[in-house]
Amino acid sequence: MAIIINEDTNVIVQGISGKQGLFHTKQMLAYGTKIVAGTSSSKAGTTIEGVPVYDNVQAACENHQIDASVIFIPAAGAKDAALEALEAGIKTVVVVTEHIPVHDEMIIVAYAKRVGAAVIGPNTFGIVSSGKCKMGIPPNQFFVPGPVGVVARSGTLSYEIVGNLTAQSIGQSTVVGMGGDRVVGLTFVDVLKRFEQDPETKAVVLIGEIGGNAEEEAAEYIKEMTKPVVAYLAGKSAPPGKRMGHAGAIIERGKGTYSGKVEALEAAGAMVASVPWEVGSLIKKVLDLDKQFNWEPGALRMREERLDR
Amino acid sequence: MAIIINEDTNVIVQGISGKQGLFHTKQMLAYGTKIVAGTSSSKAGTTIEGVPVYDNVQAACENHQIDASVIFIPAAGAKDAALEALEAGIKTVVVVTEHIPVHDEMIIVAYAKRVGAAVIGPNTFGIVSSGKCKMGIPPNQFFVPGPVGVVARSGTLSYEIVGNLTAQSIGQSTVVGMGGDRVVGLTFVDVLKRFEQDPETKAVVLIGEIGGNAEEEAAEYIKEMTKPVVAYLAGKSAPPGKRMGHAGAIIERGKGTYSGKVEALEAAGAMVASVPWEVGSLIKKVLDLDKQFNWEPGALRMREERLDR
Amino acid sequence: MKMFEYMGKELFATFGLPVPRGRMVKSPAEAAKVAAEIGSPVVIKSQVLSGKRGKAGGIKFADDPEGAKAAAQELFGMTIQGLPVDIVLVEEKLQIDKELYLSITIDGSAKMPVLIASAHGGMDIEEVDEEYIIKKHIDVELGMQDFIARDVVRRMGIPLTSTHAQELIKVIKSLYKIFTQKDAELVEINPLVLSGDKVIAADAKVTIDDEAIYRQPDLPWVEEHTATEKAAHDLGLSFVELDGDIGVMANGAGITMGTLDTLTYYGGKPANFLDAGGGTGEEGTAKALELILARNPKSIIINIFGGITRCDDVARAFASVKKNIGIPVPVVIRLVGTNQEEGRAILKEVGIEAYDFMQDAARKAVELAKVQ
Amino acid sequence: MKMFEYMGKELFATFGLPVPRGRMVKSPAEAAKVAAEIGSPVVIKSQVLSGKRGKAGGIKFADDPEGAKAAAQELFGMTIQGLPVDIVLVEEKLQIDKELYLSITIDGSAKMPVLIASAHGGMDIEEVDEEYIIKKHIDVELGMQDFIARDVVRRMGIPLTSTHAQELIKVIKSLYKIFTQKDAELVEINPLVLSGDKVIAADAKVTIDDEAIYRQPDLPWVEEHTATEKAAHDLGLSFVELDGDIGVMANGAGITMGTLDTLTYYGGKPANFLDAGGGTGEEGTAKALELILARNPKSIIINIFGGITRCDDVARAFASVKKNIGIPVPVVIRLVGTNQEEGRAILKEVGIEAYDFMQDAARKAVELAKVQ
Repeated sequence: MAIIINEDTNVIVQGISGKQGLFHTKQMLAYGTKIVAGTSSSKAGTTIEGVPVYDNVQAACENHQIDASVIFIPAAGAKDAALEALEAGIKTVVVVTEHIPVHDEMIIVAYAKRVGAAVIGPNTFGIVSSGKCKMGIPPNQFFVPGPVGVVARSGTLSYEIVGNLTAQSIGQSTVVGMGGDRVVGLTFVDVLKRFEQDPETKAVVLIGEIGGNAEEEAAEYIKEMTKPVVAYLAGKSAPPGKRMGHAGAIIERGKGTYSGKVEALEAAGAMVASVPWEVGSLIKKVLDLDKQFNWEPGALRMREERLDR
Repeated sequence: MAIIINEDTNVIVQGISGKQGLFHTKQMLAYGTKIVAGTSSSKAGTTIEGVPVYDNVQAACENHQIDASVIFIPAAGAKDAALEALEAGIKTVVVVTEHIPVHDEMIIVAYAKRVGAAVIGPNTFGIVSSGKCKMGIPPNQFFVPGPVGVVARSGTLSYEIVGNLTAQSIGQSTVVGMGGDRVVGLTFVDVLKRFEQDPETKAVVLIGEIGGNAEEEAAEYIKEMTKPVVAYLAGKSAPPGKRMGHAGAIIERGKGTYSGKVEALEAAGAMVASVPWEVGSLIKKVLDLDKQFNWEPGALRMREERLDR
Repeated sequence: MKMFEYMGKELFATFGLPVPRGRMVKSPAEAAKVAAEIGSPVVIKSQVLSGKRGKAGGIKFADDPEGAKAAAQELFGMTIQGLPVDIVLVEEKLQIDKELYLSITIDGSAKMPVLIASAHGGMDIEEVDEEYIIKKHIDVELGMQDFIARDVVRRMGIPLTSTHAQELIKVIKSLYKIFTQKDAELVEINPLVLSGDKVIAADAKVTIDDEAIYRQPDLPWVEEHTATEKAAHDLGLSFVELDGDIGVMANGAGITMGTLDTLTYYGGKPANFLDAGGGTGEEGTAKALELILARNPKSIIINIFGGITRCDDVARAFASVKKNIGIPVPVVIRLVGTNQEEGRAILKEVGIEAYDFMQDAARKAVELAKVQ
Repeated sequence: MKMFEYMGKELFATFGLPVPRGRMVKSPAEAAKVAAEIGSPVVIKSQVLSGKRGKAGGIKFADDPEGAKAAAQELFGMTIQGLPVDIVLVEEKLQIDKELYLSITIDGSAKMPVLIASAHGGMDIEEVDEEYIIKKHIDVELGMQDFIARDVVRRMGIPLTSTHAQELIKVIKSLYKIFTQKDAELVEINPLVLSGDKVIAADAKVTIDDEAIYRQPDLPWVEEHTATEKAAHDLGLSFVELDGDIGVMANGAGITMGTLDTLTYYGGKPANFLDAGGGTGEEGTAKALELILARNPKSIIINIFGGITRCDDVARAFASVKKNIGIPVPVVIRLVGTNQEEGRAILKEVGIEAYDFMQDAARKAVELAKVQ
């Protein structure tokens, strides 16, 4: 098991012949991803790394069963590419592209909601179901199978933390990058719900950052979760970000600060690491607890003492 | 039982103070419809026939639980009124208004589909669950409770046939007018499915007409139905309607003729009356059959002989 | 409302959709002038609202202004399917490498617009095999996205990397804009011509939704109806002449058709189809009777089942017409529904007993027609 | 990209949204001229991209051209929150009967636009109680329908039958058009003034999505960044100056923040935030180091976890900068991820051993900063 994608997921790469598309197609194939088709109007009819290339998604769908798409199309064409994949009935669409106009992102996300599909990103490193399928751009060597689900807002920081987990022999069920933009498809809550349902996932790592209120919303759901959650929030010592005039202030009303987020998460029963590499040791404790005490739902969040901080 | 609306349905009248809205509000109240609110920006804050009037649907929803809306707003404002009702979460919207631009109708229907609501019409006489609730404009006296579900494209012809049924002591469970326009919400198939599920409905009358392919589509579903269907199609001796250029011809490709429709319906097991008042006698036979032979699904359509034609 | 080809092309041009050089003229002399301006062989096309124009000889070619003048002269004398040629369109004669077909219309059963395309365009598109006809329904909330246009072009067999493909994608997007922004029921280009590197709309068929004309003030007005039909239409009446001898008036298209069917069932022959719609007042009723009487019927049946139409209104209007104008043939009235008692009382005052059932009224009307 | 008030009002005007009469000027003499044209008391507003303008004295009033000139003279000498006043806007002084608030922005957690309105507009909108703030999320597929605008106006307590209501509905619809058609992140009117029968936008705050500027060629360009920030931005770097003594460069906002957190954890003080993003080449790396060195750090940490960024590219760029320009302070490099072996080999050639773990590299960087 894993969430969203697995070893049977048939993947299409939109924009397979571009610089990024080509490089990461090789990397994904090397990781074991089942890439069954790619799109590129200039290379249609050829194969790239053994993958047949089509004019567009529709043409590929006429020849293959496709479950998921990963998009490497430049920003100006990314909305069209995502809508194309969604309209073709593809239910998992990973948009790696960054710098997509936010109005385009709102359109993509609204349409995905309507057709009942999951969009990961935009501006995401992608998703890895460790040892089974990788869609996106993370380096292959750090993702190994195991019991920890990871969901993150930022890319490199996730590699950092996943790398640390792997170095401590803690593998991952699935690692999901939500994407760094203001409007993205799957949110923390969407991903946490899936981890909660996934029998292979025993604990969850949430990697957030200051600004916005995604972590506060996650905290609301974490209250209901039976699985332990360890969080790290970047930006404790970072300069405050820019605000969106009065309107932004009205929407956020005091949310978005480091301390507010930590408070919300801890109140919900999550443990918050103060530096990235502390995540591994917290997870270790959590999983040891599991073995020693025959883990019961909710047990962890009732513990009064904080772990080695 | 009945379909779509019943004695517990809380109704709002949009455009309650206009000439048609006011007249038919009185009629609907007289029939027993539970009208809990109305809208009219000029009469907001007053009551009309004892019904409290609000500025808009949202304001009414702040004060009442509302299940269904019937719209008497003139064509230019009808799209907005329908979207307003749908956005407010009302799941049954009856659009009586005629002369609505077809592009507006497509927008209404698309939005209704998205929010999972049923739109009846536009350009419909409405819907009557006999003895329980009437939404729309049919004359009250002809609709009495009973075992026959009626679904129709045209208004006055439905009163004609329902009046005939009632005169023969055959009551109706629910009578639904789909609306006469090219693009409408609920179709024959949508309504037939509901009748098929409704325990009170023992037989269904389908009132169609030449043009379009709604009857052909209905025939496809009738094949699967367990309840007997009697149809009357207007236009056997009418002049052919106008066609929409080549594009219309390509879409219809031979559909839409009287004989084609009769053929499709008969092949599906429906009985087709050749004049409106024949419907009553066919229904009588069907319901007698039901009593005599302990009605079994599909039994009727296997009968070879045609009834008294 | 159907638009003339030249109007459709003017509309196309305002949306950046390529059309041949040329313009409409109303005299042979003007035709020669336009041909001279164009300076190359021209096509002269009669402007009538009929699809069979080509086969009827309504399209001519000329190599020079003299020839254009002569061709126009011929066309201005013609009548095509009953429609006189008052306007012709003089355009450059295109070099035609290939003819495509493209249209957008409304698919009532899908409840959405449908884009129809074919690489086999030209006069006989209706005869083309299904497999060469591409249909793509357009989600009105999503609209015409690039990928949709691109996929249709691909399915037409045009390489996506070609100039033609780029032009076609633009044409499809413009056509959809016209369709939605101008409240069209139909926008059709047949043929859409590949001419060298270019893609040009060699014809333009545009039909605007009659119900939306009020919000399209920039569009030209085209009167499709005869004076009689227009008078009827303006009063909310839908009127069609038939061959029989029984005048018919009913309220609602369905019941009017049902009335015709019933008359036919009893061996009668309807003289007309007249749907008085919902709520016709005295003026409408008078006009309706005038239209019916103009067909010299032997009897008249008025079949009213009141809903939004109220029986008393109809009765009052009828009684007034009968008193003030007079009706020279026997009239059978069937009147039930909203306010029926009031209506029947009014009719009684002018000596008419209304029927309860359509079949009885129809049988009587047929009898009366036979007696006369 | 934030737009100046006067630009926002020009944009409003092109969408038919009512704004006060007046225009922007660049000298006191021009201010007097505009005041004379207006012919009634005026307001003179400094044009700076800061929200605190009013409280900082950046808005003045005058009764005549002389007064306008004097007021403008004062403003042109001012600096508001570090921003010099180069432009002022001279406008008619409005009769203010009531101040409303209206804005549309993006709610990231709802993933849709949100319309925010209040009958309690004016300077202190952020202090207004939640119950007087109306929020309405807008479905992007449905768009701004009349009923939505009408409901918001109703909830503001404005009678729907009033002229104000009709005007407000138009304002809301226009504002949404600007928001969507101009790729805005924020359109805000505070205050939106009721003045007699009229509704007038007395201020205009418009922010355009930076990622969409490329497709908004008609909008004026406003340079918000300092020359240093702009140079960094053009190379894909995100740079902020801090108070400490350890230079920081990392790839990705999250890991850069994580690096700062780690340095702080070990008792170090970062001198800057520098996110080199994905894939910065030699020029970018050189520029990044230049920016970092300008802060006179005692040590530098470069923390790269390659994904879309490839380690060999970073190493090559760094090695080249080190060779060609030289780096006068100790540098600690952590380098893992895509193509890490190639990257490490390149670093080894210039005498640098890369770290595996961020914490080790950070600890070392803190030590080095203390030693220096």
